[in-house]
Amino acid sequence: MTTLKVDVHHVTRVEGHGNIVVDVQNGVLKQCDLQIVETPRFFEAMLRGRPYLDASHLTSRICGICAVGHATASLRATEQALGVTPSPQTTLLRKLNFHGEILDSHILHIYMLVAPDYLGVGSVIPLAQSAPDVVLRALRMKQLAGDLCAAICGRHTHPISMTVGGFTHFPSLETLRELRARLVASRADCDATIELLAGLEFPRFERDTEYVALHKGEEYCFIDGVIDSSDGGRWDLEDYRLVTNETIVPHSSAKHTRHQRDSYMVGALARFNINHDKLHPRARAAAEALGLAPKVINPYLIAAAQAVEVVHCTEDAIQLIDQLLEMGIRHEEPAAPTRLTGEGVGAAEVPRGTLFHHYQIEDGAIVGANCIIPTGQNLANIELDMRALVPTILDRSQEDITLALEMLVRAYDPCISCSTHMLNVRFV
Amino acid sequence: MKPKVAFFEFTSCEGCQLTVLDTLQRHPELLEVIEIVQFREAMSERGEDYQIAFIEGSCTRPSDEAKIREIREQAQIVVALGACAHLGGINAIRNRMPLEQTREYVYGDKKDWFETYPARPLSAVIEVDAVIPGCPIDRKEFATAVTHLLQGRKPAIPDYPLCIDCKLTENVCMFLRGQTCLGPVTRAGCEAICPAQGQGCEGCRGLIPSPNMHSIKQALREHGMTEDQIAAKLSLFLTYQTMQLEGVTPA
Amino acid sequence: MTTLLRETLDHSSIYMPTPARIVAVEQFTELEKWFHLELPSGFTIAHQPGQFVEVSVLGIGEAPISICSSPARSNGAFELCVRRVGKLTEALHRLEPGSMIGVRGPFGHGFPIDRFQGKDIVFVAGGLGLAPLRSLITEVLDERGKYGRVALLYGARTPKDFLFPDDLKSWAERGDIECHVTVDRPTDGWDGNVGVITTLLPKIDFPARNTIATVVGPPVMYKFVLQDLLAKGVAEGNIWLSFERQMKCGVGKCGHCQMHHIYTCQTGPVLSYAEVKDLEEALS
Amino acid sequence: MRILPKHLLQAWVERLRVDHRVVAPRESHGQYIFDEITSADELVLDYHSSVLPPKKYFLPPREDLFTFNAKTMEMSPVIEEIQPTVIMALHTCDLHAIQLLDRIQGTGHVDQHYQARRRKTTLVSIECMEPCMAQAFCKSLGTLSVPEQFDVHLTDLGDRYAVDVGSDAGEALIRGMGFFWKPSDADYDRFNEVMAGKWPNFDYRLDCDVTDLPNLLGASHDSALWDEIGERCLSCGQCTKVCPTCYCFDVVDEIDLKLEKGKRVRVWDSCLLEKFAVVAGGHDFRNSRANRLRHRFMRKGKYQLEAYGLLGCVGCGRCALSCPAHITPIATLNTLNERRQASPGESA
Ligand SMILES: Cc1cc2nc3c(=O)[nH]c(=O)nc-3n(C[C@H](O)[C@H](O)[C@H](O)COP(=O)(O)OP(=O)(O)OC[C@H]3O[C@@H](n4cnc5c(N)ncnc54)[C@H](O)[C@@H]3O)c2cc1C
Ligand code: SF4
Ligand code: SF4
Ligand code: SF4
Repeated sequence: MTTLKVDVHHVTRVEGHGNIVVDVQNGVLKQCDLQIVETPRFFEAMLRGRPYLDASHLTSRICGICAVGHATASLRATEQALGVTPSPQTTLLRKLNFHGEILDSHILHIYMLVAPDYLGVGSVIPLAQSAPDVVLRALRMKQLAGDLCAAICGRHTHPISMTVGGFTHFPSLETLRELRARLVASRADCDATIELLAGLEFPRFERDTEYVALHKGEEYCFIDGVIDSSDGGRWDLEDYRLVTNETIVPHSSAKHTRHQRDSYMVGALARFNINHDKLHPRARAAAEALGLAPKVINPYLIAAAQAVEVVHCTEDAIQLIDQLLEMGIRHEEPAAPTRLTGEGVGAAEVPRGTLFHHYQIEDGAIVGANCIIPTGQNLANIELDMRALVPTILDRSQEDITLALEMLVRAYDPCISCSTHMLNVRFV
Repeated sequence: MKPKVAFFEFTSCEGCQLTVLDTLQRHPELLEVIEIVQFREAMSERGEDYQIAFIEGSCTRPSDEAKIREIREQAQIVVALGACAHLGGINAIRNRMPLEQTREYVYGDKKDWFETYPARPLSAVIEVDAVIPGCPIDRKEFATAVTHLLQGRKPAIPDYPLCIDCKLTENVCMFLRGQTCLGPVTRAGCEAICPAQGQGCEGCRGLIPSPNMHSIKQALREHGMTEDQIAAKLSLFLTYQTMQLEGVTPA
Repeated sequence: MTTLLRETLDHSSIYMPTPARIVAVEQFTELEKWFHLELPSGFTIAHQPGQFVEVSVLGIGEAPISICSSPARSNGAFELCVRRVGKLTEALHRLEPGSMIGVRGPFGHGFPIDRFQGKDIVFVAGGLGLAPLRSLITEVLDERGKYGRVALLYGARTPKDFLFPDDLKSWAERGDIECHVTVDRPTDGWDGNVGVITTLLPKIDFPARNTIATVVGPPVMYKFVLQDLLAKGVAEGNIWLSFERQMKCGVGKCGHCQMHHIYTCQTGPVLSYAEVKDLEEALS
Repeated sequence: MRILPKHLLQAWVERLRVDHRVVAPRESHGQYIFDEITSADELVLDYHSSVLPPKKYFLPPREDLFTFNAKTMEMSPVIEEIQPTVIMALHTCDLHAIQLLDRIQGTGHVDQHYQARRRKTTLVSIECMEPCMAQAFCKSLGTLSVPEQFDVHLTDLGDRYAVDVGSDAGEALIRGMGFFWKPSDADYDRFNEVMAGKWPNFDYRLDCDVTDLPNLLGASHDSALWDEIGERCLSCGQCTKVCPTCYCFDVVDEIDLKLEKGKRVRVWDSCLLEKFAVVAGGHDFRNSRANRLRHRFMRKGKYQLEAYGLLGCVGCGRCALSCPAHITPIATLNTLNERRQASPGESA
């Protein structure tokens, strides 16, 4: 009977600090945890008493990778609380900006964090020598994504000109035209990305779970909408707690969530499973090329779903720019609050899944805040995946098992420093 | 011989390390001139033999001090990367609030489950040789800092106020736009990206060596800010520094 | 032979240096090194004692450094004595013979040596101040007959800090120049003078009205030396001082060296006390 | 003098754009910025002062001086060959400032970088009819009309401009263009009427005569006022950046990561900044905000006059507008004057 101990102290190529601890004694799985050992950050305490205009600037610092996502969800929460209706131009610019972040984060994840595993190297650095064209492509795509964000909000980490009700700076039409041309040109890079992923051999591991994502009419939703579940049912954003049901587990400084089953998944694969029919036709074709059809239940394929979103966001960004070019850019003042006291929830599909910000504001100062982060929602699901995976691979070497587990954790693209920003922490 | 370089992070959002990765977009030759032996966010390889350590993040718990000292022992040069490491960053906002109250507010009856203490910059724990300021750091400044290290000197950063950068880029001053800005007391070097984007400087690069605090407060007051708003503005990134200037220790 | 300055002008940028080769380096003290430099063939430095060049290490920066060799002996080669204090001087100290640096100049006005003929001369040097003065001293000693009595008063921090030790020895041996040295802090085995440089002044006894005094040293030194020289009766117009100011261009454009309406790099660095005594900030 | 009917202004500028880069003030957040125009209808002649003065076209905020290869010691100067340029709508104060800059950059060692741009640039100035902003004090400093050197100067006569030409370069913008008429007697009458009418619109704001400024400043070296305003000054340096006559610079080297190719760059500096006058060993000749401010005022009202024969201030008021601590030349000089009168002979 197998006895096995896995102890990966700080999983690499993920954002933040987490450990994998597995203990199998005589074929019995005693322990199989993803421990989150990030330091607590107290964001909600730090927000307390600050002017509402600070919230998006402060919370974008929860995470360097999904800073635009945090800022967007934060602004939406504030706007709901203070009765602000942003202009159509603001909505378009925010969507475009958001695509920049999705592209940036997905490229980073696919090429720099995941691909090395499949190409048998420890990081993108040796890859730069063995496959320079792949790395240069990744850098080129990332640069475009970053430039897109920079044109709209100043920089990707941490956005500057996004504010409650609108923007404090606007891209010129000329900049938009340049970006459009570069996006069109990057279709070739998108195709190459799909080709790269089509050539990878993803581990065959399937576990059906509940998939949760935002849903909004006919669009492949990234901002606002309602909460949708693959197990059925829709919830308004204000009722997010009915979905997230946070619980405390002793081995993690991040809370776990559960909805209709023991766990659920958010992120690119969940979005794909729920909103597949709203993808841009080119993205749908890409999914087909990758052999993806809803519902996909292999978590290792999150990277593939991300690649599909790369195609979608590139195409949608081109369309959004066309709309903006047609409307012309107005240098408008941000829409003003209609009240200074209120409560609101904002939500967005950031690269790793659904993000909720919930604020209470009194006389322009924040008095209460809650943020629920995608990685926090995925943690329980990752652990259940791990627990399902380990028994099926006990015949392999310890190294292989460790790698399979690390790859599984990495597949979720966990953003650990986000997930612990304020939750109950215990150190094992 | 390429210098061996390692990256570490403590309490932070990892945005500065991400910016380091982004630097590669314009400077792929970076990989030719330094050898990165450790960078957990981006690589699995791990070498303990390094001469230059870039450390991101604040120290927010006593148990991190040992690791930070260990890095200091090994590295010939330690560079604080970004506002958290340089200033305590936003992590220090809570330093003005009673620690127990903060813990309780966030963790309720589980407040003793974890370890924490007032956030501090690296320089409060070890001697730091150089700083790359900013939240996040500026890519160009990072590349320049590496150039200086390769030249065998400590990275030089501006010690004059942001207004200089701001006027070199010909921004219309936020004060003249009816808004407020910490530019006159904040270290330059970011090309005044926030004023250029229509937002007053928030002070993420830290105070200049001799800031005129009473005069900046007066300017903020004249532009309609209440004392609370002024305190909020000066505490986003500058809590640790202003508390030091005032000689106040965290509660 | 072409002078460097002429050539600098022909470069079509007054800010672009001419390459020069380090042919020899000698370590004087822990902080100071002596550099022998050679210009490309056909060039001469053609300077006056007291003038300086802007020295570049490309990629690091530039700094003004006095030429410490005498004009007559310089020709296409010249010498600098450099204290390691910051980025440029540190980089310079790392360079080996054979390395190339950039030079521009010579700039400014040096000592008006023509006016010194027939006079008694007192050289007062504090620390690194001996570097520019050495150019003048060598020049004067080479034409020793043209001058009256000549004396050197030189102060260093400790006996280990004396610059140009070989010169000091040969000057002391010559007998036609009085040499007095002092240190701020003695070390074991030092049996010479101890104390600030002004303690050396009483040791010389020249008729004040025929005396030229040339003073170069750190800013703090000037006030006290001046007091004593004036008290002795040396004429204001006969006291020559070299001024150190931050300089970024050497050609009167960058504004850093301005004291009152004077651009030190152009009108100076050597100015008489008579010229500067009413300029606020000159001696503060 | 010639006459340009207003409706032909755009046609003239469009014609100039054929073989010139045309620069003019452009609105930005309630202020103005000199920028290239891409069509004559963007032209604004009626503006209050600009954020940065037109000096940026001759002495850019950042400028490459030469490029080099540190390994091979190859160097080549960067002398920017700019397109022939016309700067439109300069106020006369800015014209006076350029005259001072010309003198400084052309004295002694000639700055070829400045010259190369300056030579290719023709200035079209405009007569101010009203103070452009409350902070301006051009009348007190004698800069309310064109200096000796100018190229083309426009005076608004209502439906037409009176056009004066002061140089060959200016003449080249006018001759053979066909937009300009010969003035009639009525034009001359109107011109005289306009010119006489404008003066009362401006106040003398300086309490002493401009020629007395060097004396006033000379007598005020030890005034307590410097410490008083030094307490308020933030040392932010904005006043020097926006000043049309400030030109101090710093020089820095930039080099690539391979430590091979690089360039030497000059960047505007400021005498208000700490470290501006620090020398080796750490001695700082101006070690407080108070004495750095004093130096700035001395330069403006005394030193530059003594060195170059022209005052270092042209009364544009930009520094007064930008100063977050409201330190203004007029208030400073008038206070010094008051204190001098209150205690003549003594240090104020
Ligand atoms: C006319 C003239 C002649 C000279 N002749 C000689 C000579 O013969 N030999 C010689 O060794 N030197 C000479 N010097 C001095 C020399 O120019 C300076 O030491 C040199 O500029 C230092 O350059 P650096 O790049 O090495 O130092 P930097 O890095 O510029 O720093 C030099 C020193 O200046 C101070 N300093 C500069 N900037 C700052 C700052 N931002 N903050 C705090 N302190 C600062 C510090 O004390 C520092 O140690 C002369 C200077 C002048 C003006
Ligand atoms: S916007 Fe801020 S940084 Fe810029 S000049 Fe004004 S105060 Fe200074
Ligand atoms: S000192 Fe002030 S008023 Fe005078 S020219 Fe300069 S900016 Fe204008
Ligand atoms: S603008 Fe005002 S505060 Fe800033 S340096 Fe000038 S005088 Fe001082």
